[in-house]
Amino acid sequence: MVKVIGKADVVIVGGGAVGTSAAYHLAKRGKKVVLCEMRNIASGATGRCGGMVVHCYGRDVNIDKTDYRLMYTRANTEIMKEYQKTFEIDFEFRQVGLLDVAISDEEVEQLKKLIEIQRSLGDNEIEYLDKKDTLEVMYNLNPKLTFGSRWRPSDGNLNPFLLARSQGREAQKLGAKIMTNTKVDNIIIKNDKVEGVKIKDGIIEADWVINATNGWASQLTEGIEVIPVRELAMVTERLPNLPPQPFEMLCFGEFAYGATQTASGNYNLGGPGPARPPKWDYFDETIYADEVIKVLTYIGEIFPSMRDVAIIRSWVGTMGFTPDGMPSIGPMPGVKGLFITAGYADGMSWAAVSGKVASEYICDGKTSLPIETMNPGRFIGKEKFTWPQCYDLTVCHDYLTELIYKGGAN
Amino acid sequence: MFDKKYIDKLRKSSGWPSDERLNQGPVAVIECIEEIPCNPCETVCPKNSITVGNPITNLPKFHDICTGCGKCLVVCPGLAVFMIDRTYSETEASITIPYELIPLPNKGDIVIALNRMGETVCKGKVLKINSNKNYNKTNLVTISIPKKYSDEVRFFKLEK
Amino acid sequence: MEGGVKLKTELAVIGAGPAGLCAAIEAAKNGVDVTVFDENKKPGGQLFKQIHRFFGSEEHLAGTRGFEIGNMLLDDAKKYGVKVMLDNVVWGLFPDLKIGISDEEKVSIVEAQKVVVATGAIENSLSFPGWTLPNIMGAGAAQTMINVNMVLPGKRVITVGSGNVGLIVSYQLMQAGAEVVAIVEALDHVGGYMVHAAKVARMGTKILLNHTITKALGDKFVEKVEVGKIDKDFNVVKGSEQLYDVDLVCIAVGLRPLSELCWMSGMKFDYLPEMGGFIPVHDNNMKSNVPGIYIAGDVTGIEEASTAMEEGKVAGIAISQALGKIDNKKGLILLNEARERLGTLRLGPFGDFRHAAKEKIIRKYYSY
Amino acid sequence: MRIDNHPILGESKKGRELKISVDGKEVIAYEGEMIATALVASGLKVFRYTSKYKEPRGLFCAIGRCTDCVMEVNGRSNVRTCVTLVEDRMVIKTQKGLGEWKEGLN
Repeated sequence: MVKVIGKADVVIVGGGAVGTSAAYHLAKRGKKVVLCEMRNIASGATGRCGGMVVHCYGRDVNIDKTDYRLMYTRANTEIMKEYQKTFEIDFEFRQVGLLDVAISDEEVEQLKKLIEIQRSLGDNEIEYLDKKDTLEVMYNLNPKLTFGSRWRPSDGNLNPFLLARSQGREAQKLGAKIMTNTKVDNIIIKNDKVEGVKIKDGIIEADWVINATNGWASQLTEGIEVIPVRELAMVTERLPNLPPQPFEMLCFGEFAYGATQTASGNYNLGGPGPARPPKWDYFDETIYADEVIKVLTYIGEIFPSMRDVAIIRSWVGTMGFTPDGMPSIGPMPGVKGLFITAGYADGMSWAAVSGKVASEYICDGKTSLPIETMNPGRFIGKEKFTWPQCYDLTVCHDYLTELIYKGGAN
Repeated sequence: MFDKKYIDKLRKSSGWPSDERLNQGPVAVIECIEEIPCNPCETVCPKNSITVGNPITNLPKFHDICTGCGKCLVVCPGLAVFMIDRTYSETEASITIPYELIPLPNKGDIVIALNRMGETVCKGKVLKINSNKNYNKTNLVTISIPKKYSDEVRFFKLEK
Repeated sequence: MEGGVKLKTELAVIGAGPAGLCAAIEAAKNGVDVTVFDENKKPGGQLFKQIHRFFGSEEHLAGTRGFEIGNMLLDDAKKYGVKVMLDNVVWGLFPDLKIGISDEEKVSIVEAQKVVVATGAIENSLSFPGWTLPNIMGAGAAQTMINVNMVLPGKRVITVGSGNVGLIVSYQLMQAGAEVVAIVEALDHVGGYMVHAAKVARMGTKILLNHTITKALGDKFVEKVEVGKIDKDFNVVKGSEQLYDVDLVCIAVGLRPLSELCWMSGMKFDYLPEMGGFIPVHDNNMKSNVPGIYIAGDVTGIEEASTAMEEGKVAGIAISQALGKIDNKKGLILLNEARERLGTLRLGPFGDFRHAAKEKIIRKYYSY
Repeated sequence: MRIDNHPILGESKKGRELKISVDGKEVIAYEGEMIATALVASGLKVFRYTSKYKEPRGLFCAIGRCTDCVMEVNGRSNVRTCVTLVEDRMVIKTQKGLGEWKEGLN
């Protein structure tokens, strides 16, 4: 019989920004919390992302997505501002604005229409910048690739390592126990009720288990359809006073290349590696040579002045995609005591608020913000999709390649 | 560190010539008492007066058939071999030191003779400087010192 | 360019130091098409700052000065047609044996059938109050400045650490015209060979055992250093502190492997503090656990240039065999000779622990 | 301070004499040597100041790994002077924090 080695009110699986946020908020509410992380704090998506804080991600045009997303991301920013007043570790959160750049006239029209819709849906902060103004904000963009942009001043970036570590530190101060290098083999469920988690040394009993493992979430909980999506990221040497706005270049409506300068001066660049359908839907953190060269080439095109900048590290990050692009936050239908908080493609804009919502649900049985739209079971029974529909990445490469190499831009 | 006790240990070590040979004329004195994998002194000696054998971490064994040619002084990576001639004169001995500094002294210079701790022992006179090309920049400088210091003096410095 | 494969070669060697050059030469002797990549302007790695004579036996070129051995290797490399690509930074080693390199302008990929990683090591630093002041530098750095660049960073020196690097660099600083006031050693015995300690002691350098630097002082660069006696628990004995006027401090407290490419290619490691920390494991042909990738020299355990050369030869011979350039019988003879030479360098009180550590590395290799 | 004559290495073979400017001061350098070599020869020890605490830093590893010797060279910051060859009329500045990056801001 496997021995029980611990008892907690809540066991959180996953030590990223989302997991440590839940640990902090639950510990603040007096719950006995144990967090299990199979590697180190922030070694999954959190430690591999660009640290961008975006309020309205991508190009959502429908009502339930735009104002719903804004409700959460604005709350997230407020919570992080509260953090900054009391947290011991500064996680370098800076609201320096975000550019979403259009790289063709056709895309400018699409972007203008999008801005109009989004403003009508309550996103009153965004505005359209023409080519001149865009280059004013970020002067090392390639003028030949810049046609206009959507500008949102309240977006920004932060240091994802420090966010996870500072939330974890504050949780520990309130009594939470953080166990790194502790892999959760499975969540123990007996007749539809959570009993705890199985780790190498035994069982940790708990009334509640939170699955905060993003890219790995579907491996622990069936049916939530969170897909790990590979993303190549790299960081440059520390550069002086370049425009610090995080930047995102959306190619033809698809997510493509992002860059942001961290508080310490390194430029964090990234983009999806060349679309390799078979590799998209399983967990692969290896870097491939041609992938690095391709992303380097594109970034060299988008930022000509970056061409002689030294890249000091590159790695593969993982985003969690869901078929409708919204994260899954909420209780798992049909199982008592299992809470899901995964499927983040822009986790830094959700981590703080997701922890608060999780703690509200577990302590009060209801949440201050509506969570129905993000019901983790919303894909059960739907036909199995093979490709993240809202992000068709193959288009992005062919488009940019064709633009760059067939004379679109030198 | 290189005190009296250390000198006694050297005297008893296999690299040290017998007193009898020491009193016959110039002879190589090996001060190497650690098992280091190294045997160029054995390889270079024309008279097989130094044997290390197998394995090459054996301490060098000195056989009194040394003719004082000085080849081992030059090749030793540790510069741990000196040439001592207790018969140089009635009152003096001579010591040849592997010397890899510039400026080189001049023949006839008076120098300050130092012991293994770099402490002044006595005055010395430069007798000979051998900067043979195939010594590959390890010069052999011979100085004369009072006979009683021949086991102590191992270096010198130029008078300012 | 589309994943610009710039160059195809049978054997790619990363690092043109003693290990890399020997691997390249050994393989080229057997007809392997070899290309060596090195990020520096000159090949030779640590050899060209080592102006002292090497230990070992005749077959290890004992008694010859390091930089002379460097020149011999470069001549052999040319003689056997080894291509040495200088100013080529290897920024990536991928599991599929693709190598990312960048020269002055371009970034490109090399495809190789076999790879040798011989990237060497970097010096450890030591923290004490004021340790970041300018002119507190690695002993190897000072050695590079005096013996390769022929400039003297300081005239009055204190060296921290009495291993062979600390002792030899102190001697060479005095050859370059500086005065090494003292060598500070935390342990109760000299770490390196006593013959090296003897060289500097008789020149007047004090060797202070059971001592350490308690702090370095100076406004813009190091001007004074306070040295204190320490007890067996490394606590400073109150009142034992002494001030020294110095303008250069050399830190010689060991090195650690430059193993970024090993991590990146997916090699397995073992933790061996006596060999410099995290060490990529290999078998007795110097093959790592990643198929086709071999490792040699300080990257797989801090030793000396002579062992690095022999490990390089083992790798070069094993690769010639694996590529079918020599039959197994001849390969085995050559391998055993090279392993024999390697073994003799790891004997005695200074070698036994390294021999044992290497055994552990090979056992760990087979445990994966 | 240059080592013109060395007991083992003999005379130092110098390339063509070049002139570089270091914080506005003219410094002699020789073709084929690294920037750091010319600077150490001229007695310079402080290569940069750190961004946060403005502390002075200088050469540490001399093999291009630790980046403590980075300076602004011809308007480009973060240049590792210990592994970068000298060129005639190079303009070198002690780097303050991350330095400025003139030509990068096209």
